[in-house]
Amino acid sequence: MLLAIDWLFILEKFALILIVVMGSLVIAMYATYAERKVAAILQDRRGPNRAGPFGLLQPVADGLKLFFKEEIIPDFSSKFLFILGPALAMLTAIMTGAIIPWGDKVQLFGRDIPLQIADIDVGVLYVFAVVSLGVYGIMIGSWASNNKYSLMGGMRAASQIISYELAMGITMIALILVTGNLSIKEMVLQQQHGWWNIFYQPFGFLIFLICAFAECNRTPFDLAEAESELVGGYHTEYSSMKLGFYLFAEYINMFVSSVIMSSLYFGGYDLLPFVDESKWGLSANWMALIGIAALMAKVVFFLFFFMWVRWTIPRFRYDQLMNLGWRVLIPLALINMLVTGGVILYLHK
Amino acid sequence: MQALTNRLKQVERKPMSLLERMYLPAIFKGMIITFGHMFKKRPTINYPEKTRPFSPVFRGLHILNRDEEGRENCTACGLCAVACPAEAITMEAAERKESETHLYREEKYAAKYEINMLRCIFCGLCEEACPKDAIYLSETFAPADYQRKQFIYKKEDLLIPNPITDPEGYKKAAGNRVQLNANK
Amino acid sequence: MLGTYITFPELLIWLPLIAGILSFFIQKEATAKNWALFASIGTLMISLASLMYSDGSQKSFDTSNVSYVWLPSIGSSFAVGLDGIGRLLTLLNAIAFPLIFIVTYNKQYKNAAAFYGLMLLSQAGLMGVFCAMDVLLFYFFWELALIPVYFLSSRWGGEKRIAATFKFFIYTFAGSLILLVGILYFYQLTAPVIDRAGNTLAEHSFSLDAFLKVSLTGAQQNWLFWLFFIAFAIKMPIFPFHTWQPDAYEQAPAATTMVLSGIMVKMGVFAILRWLIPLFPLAVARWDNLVIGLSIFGMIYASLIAIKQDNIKRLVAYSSIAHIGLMCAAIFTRTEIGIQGTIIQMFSHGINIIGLWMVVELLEQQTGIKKISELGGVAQKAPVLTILLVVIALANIALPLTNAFIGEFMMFSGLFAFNKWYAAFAGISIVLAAVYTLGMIQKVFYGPVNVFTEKVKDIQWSQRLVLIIIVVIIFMVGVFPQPVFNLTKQAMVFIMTKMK
Amino acid sequence: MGITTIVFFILSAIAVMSAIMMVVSKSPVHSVLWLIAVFFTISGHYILMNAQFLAIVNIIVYAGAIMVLFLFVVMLMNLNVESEPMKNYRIQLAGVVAGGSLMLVLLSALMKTDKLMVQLKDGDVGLIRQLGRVLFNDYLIPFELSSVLFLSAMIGAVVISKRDK
Amino acid sequence: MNAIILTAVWGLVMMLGGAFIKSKTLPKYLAIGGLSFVFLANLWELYTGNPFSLLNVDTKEMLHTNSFNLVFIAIALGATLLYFLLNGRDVEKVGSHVSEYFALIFFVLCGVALSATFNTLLILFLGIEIISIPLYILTGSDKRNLKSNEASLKYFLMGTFSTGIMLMGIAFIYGGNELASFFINNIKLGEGKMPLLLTAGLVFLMIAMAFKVSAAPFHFWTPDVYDGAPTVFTSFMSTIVKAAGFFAFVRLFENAFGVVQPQWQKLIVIITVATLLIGNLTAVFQQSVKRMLAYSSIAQAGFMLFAVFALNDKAKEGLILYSAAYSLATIGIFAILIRMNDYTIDGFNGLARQQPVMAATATVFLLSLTGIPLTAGFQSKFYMLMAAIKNGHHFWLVIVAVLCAAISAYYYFRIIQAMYFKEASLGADNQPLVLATDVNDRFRALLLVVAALLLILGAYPQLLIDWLHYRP
Amino acid sequence: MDIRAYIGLAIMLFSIGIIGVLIRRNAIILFMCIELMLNSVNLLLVAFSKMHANGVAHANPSLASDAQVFVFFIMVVAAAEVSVGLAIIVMMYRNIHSVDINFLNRLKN
Repeated sequence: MLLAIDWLFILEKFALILIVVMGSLVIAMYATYAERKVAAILQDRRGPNRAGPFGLLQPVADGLKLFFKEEIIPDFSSKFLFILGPALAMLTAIMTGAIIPWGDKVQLFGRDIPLQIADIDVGVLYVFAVVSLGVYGIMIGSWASNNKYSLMGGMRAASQIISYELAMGITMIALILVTGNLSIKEMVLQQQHGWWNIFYQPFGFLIFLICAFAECNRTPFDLAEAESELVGGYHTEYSSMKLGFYLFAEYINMFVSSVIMSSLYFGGYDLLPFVDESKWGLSANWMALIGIAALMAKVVFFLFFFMWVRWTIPRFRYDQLMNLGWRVLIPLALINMLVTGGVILYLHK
Repeated sequence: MQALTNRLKQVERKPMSLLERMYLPAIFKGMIITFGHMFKKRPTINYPEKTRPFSPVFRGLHILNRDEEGRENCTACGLCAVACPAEAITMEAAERKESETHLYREEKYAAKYEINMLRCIFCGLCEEACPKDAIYLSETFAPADYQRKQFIYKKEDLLIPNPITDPEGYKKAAGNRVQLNANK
Repeated sequence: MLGTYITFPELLIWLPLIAGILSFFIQKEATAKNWALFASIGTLMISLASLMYSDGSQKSFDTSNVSYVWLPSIGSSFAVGLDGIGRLLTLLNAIAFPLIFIVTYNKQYKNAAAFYGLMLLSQAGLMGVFCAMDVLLFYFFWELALIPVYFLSSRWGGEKRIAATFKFFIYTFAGSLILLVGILYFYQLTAPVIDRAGNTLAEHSFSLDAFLKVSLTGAQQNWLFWLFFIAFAIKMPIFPFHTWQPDAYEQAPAATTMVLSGIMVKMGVFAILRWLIPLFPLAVARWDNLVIGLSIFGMIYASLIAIKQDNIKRLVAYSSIAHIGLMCAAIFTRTEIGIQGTIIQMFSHGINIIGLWMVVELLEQQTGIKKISELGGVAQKAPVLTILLVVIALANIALPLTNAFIGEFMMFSGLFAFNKWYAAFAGISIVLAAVYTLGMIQKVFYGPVNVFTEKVKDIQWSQRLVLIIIVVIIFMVGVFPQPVFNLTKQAMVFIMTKMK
Repeated sequence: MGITTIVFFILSAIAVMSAIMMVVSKSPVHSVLWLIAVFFTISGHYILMNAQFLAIVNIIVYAGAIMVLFLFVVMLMNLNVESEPMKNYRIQLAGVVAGGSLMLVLLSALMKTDKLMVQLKDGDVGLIRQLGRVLFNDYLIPFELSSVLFLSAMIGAVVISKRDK
Repeated sequence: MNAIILTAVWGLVMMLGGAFIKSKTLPKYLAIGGLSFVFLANLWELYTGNPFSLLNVDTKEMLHTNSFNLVFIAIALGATLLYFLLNGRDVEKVGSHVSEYFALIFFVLCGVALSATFNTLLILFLGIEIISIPLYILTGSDKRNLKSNEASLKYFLMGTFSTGIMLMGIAFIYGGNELASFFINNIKLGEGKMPLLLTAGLVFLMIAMAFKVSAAPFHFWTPDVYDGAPTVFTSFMSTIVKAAGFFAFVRLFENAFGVVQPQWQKLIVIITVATLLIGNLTAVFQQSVKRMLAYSSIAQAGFMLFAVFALNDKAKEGLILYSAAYSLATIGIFAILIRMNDYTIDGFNGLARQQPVMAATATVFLLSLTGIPLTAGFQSKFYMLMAAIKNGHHFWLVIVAVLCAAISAYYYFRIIQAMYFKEASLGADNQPLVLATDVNDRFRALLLVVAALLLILGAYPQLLIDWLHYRP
Repeated sequence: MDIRAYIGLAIMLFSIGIIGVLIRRNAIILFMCIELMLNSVNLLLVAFSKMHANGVAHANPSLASDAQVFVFFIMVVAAAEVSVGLAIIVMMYRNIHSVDINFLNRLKN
């Protein structure tokens, strides 16, 4: 039985996992660079430009710096949890990549290799599951720091993420009503030659976008690390690579949510709406490349958008944050869901 | 109360309309503004490579001047210390020996001359007070340091390079202003 | 005539019941008193009328004159009827209440309306017990008679009334619940109720007929007997279950004590006759020795205690235990003469003991004293009372010519026929009764007058009238008991056939 | 010993161990984390049985929502090791013995049941399409009723946690 | 169906009302109005045999209505209506969320209706939870009171614990059921000997239900919870909800395991005897009336367990009667208790003098609880005993039960004694203490209505029982 | 897999939950132990569902799905219970600053 396993399949998946993980890491690294660069540009500055040409090696330098910094673990804290926190944050950030269709498929060595690690039929739920786990990293880390500011940051993060997950889930239900299934791959395939879901669900997308900001702890929802109130929030006590993990996790989350938004609402690896690219007569590998490029273009746009918003909108106050989540977004999402359901019911009749 | 200036602007505190409360237009406006900044000319320069010129009245780090022969101008009269509002300057005078005439211009000289750069406010009063053109505020910054005591600049730190042995260094340290003052 | 629309047993139950309920709404004390008296006299009239209309030709024990559907799904109906024993006891009941009301007419009660209301309710309950021809109905009235008495005693009784009455209540309540269990078990064995069309209305029936038709095995009878008997024994009370009685009698208000001892204890005896013997003849035969032994032991025990009593009320109470014990023993002899004696003695004892209590009450009203040792010389102050008392007391110890003599004589005959030794032991109690009764009379009524009895006056005409009525009844039954025998003959026959 | 059997036993061992650790951990936060570990192993079991939907929902609901709330409360109250002083050992022992004997009794009794096989990996019983169909056709009434349950829980949480004015 | 849907909807209305209504008294009238409507709707369903056509949904046989459970629901709704009328004002005093309290009570009623009509174990589970969750909250609604907090927490922990046990039982039953079904009348019990899994499931379910109805030895949470909860909610919890638990208990064990009753009857006997003895004996020693009533509710549960023990027609009729009699009497006595200034037995001293109507009606309620004839309490106990005897096994159980009933007379009558035969203690100004506050004529009239209902049912229980056999 | 393995595992987890309820006195941990019990039930139900899917419900998979839907409802209820339960615990904590259930018993006396 052990021998009956398709080893090539395992190998292929391993390679894919490796690529996805490394890719995410690299993209996250460069997202930090991009963040600073975009911030600089938006603020009429120059941004990092010392390490390497245009400062391109800056992330590497940052990484090295973090690696070589002194490890500080506060007294009277649980050492294990203190380390577990950032590890979990990183882990959950990376895990989401598993169900994302990065492209259609490539043909290598005579095998059709789908560019998706696992196509499970509850893909959207999987995303939710992993996202909801992400909060553990922050909570555990913040508690293990044995520091009031950290703890408050952690609590804020937890309540914020739980609150916004609700609205996100409800919008997602509206989307599922439209698409009729929960597999992300299926969703992407449905959008392939026709309408992207954004045209069906513009309003839902807006809510989803806002929630995605909140889920990633990005400004204007970065209450958890509000330096003006909480020093550094949940990572006040962290230094060296553990801090690096937290920061990395944030950028990976950003990347992943960009990918998901692209996949769910913007056709994933579909280049253009209303265009049947397969008629172009290109080979599968080319199509896959174009697809990946298209996806990446969308992702880059979203990443840029994330940064753009960050440097435009000021941070919320905590009560405003909760008000927005509970009193505005959830009702709106509910209305959106009801309207969607009603329209679908009407159309199907 | 009568406004002292007419710059006071009356703010209207009326409740926001629905459109305003939705914030989205405002956010959109803000986004446009930030986006617009991408295409603006950047006011920053690549500093170490490029520098901006100092203002002609810039007051930088102190230097103790020498005359053309490389002798110290300072005669330890103490006027600078008296003039210093931050009381940053201390000195000890000594009498010039015969053998030291090539070192000190006057018969009395400062054996010890210290400026506490942590106290100095770079007002330039010492420069004003000096009758011997001995002390000048140059165009350089006080460099950063790790220890407080390093900020107490000794005479050796303040003295300008000797124009005879090191004319290049003298010129650089003196800058425009010392020259100007020296020619006075 | 009257019976076509509403029958006597119904009247006997509803009249006091409705009068009692209405009495609660009366505001003035005097009105309440008169209302109660009026109602009870009305009841008496009906009772007498029922006697007049009875032609003595009731066919059997289970004459149910009337039966209304009550709880069809469990086969219970509002079935009431009057047989000989029932007539006798309803008569006793009907006579007793007006007499009690008259004797205690002068007494002031807080919240008199409630007092008289409850009294009338308890009368209704008692009437129901004597008339019920449906087991469930019987149980209902059994409890209905108890509850008003509980309130009466607890509210208007003596100092320790609450505890004493509560003891009484718990005893009888527990007993009646056990009875209920027995009834229910029995009920499961009865035949279904079937209407004329042949539909089964209920799986079983609570009617007395249905109960009588069930043939029980010996084992079933044995323990059902105990379930029933304990309840009755507590009510009577006989020996091991009697401990509530002296306290309750002592603490209850006089009127209630009269009801309790005069009528309520008859419920137990009546129930044995009406229910226990016909339903469980085998078990009665089996346990006769035990019950008679207990009863006789109780008689002697109670008599001995009575001798030692200083409290006049407790003395009368213990004497009542002794008499009831004799009745119980006589029933269990299963001889015709013994049972006949019991029936007549139920009536006689009711009259006698009420009379005794009245005298005690009249004494206490005047002196405020219950202790025998503190009284004395009343005869000088109140000769009429004394004479009447002596007659009643002699009747109580069953002197010939008095009513109790007939009953006791017959009972002793029965007992003698059953077992001479029992009769001999029971005979001791007669002697003892004479000892304590006469001792009491001597101490209270004769001897020197003391500070407490100085102001005693003789009784008023109304009280005199009452006592005289009682004395008349005593002699009437004592001399001419035949009407009573006639009245109860059919019932006797029935019981005896069942016993065979 | 197929690979699924091995996975089953590994998951079971982790589950039981984590459950024990959850009970014996002094610090409530550790307890919470161990319980989360149990939930993950149980989700693993679901995946092993191809109950994908429940596996994911288990993580979303239990690990993602319920335990976050627990952790939240534990952290907010700042409960730590000291908050639960040692209990009477005898009572603890009694508890363990009682629970243990319950376990032994049940195990010994129920291990005698027939050997029936559980379908692993395949079968679409646990897939969302099948479950959705069942849930919204046959179980519509309970589904609606559960909304009543949620409403009451929601009101309750508000009633209890809102401070009186 | 009417009752289930309408209570849920009206609960929602009350909840939304809470958001918009600022008045403190309006919710009460809203609740009374709504409940009256639900009550009438339920009667309509009982009368015609069908729910309103709008509410006539296909339940896939998961809910089963017949006249039996409709009568029960009618009793529950009617008793709640009386409860609202009697205690509406007291609900307002508990806290600031008046409308929410009413909403929660409506949801409880929805759960009650569910647990009366369930046909699958799933609905049973949901019904019990829909009952429990609002109750946890109502128990803890007196937020500042530590006793209330404690009661709430205790109730909650015990409730969820028993839910866990119940679920384990359900799981075992599903596993052991060869028909792979949760429907209670679709369980294959096996030939002769039950499968082990089913046996285990049965025992677990029985324990869980015993927890829910607070039968000994799983009763220990009850006194504290009933004592700690705000009195006005204790009144509700200990009556309608408890009766619903028993109804579910009977329905479950009759339909699912009625065939194999001899195999589990011994367990019920043990539980019943323990419940009766513990409930009655501990109630005797209580000084607080509220706590005494809590223990007495355990004792009454012992009697209600007879329905499970007997499982025959009479038991069902008895259960209906018991629900009505017990609910009415307890609601009445609690309504009086709430108005009392002192909850100890001595606090009732001399009540008859000050509040004759209250005392008289309280007497009727207590007599009914004791089971004195001519009250509904007697009829219900009577039916239960009849059912148990009809069952034919374990006759001694009946004897134990009646002896316990006699014990119960002891503690119920203590209150009657206090009210009628004792004098109120004197206050500082040498005047008798004021025993009860906030008693008005409307309240008195309602008490009289409740007492009259008890007496009518006691004299003529057929009024209720005939409905059980009613066929539209 | 043999169903007995699942029964065994579920019973072990269930019993550990019960033991936890018996020996711990921190209300939150008690509550967690109860959640563990519920989870063991869930696991068992899913296992039974797959067992039936292999057996009686082979022809009609929706019979086997019943159990999984049931598990879904258990999760729903558990979520509702947690919201209420934690609210109660927090309320208690606000008042006595402890979640020790024994503390409550001490209050009574």
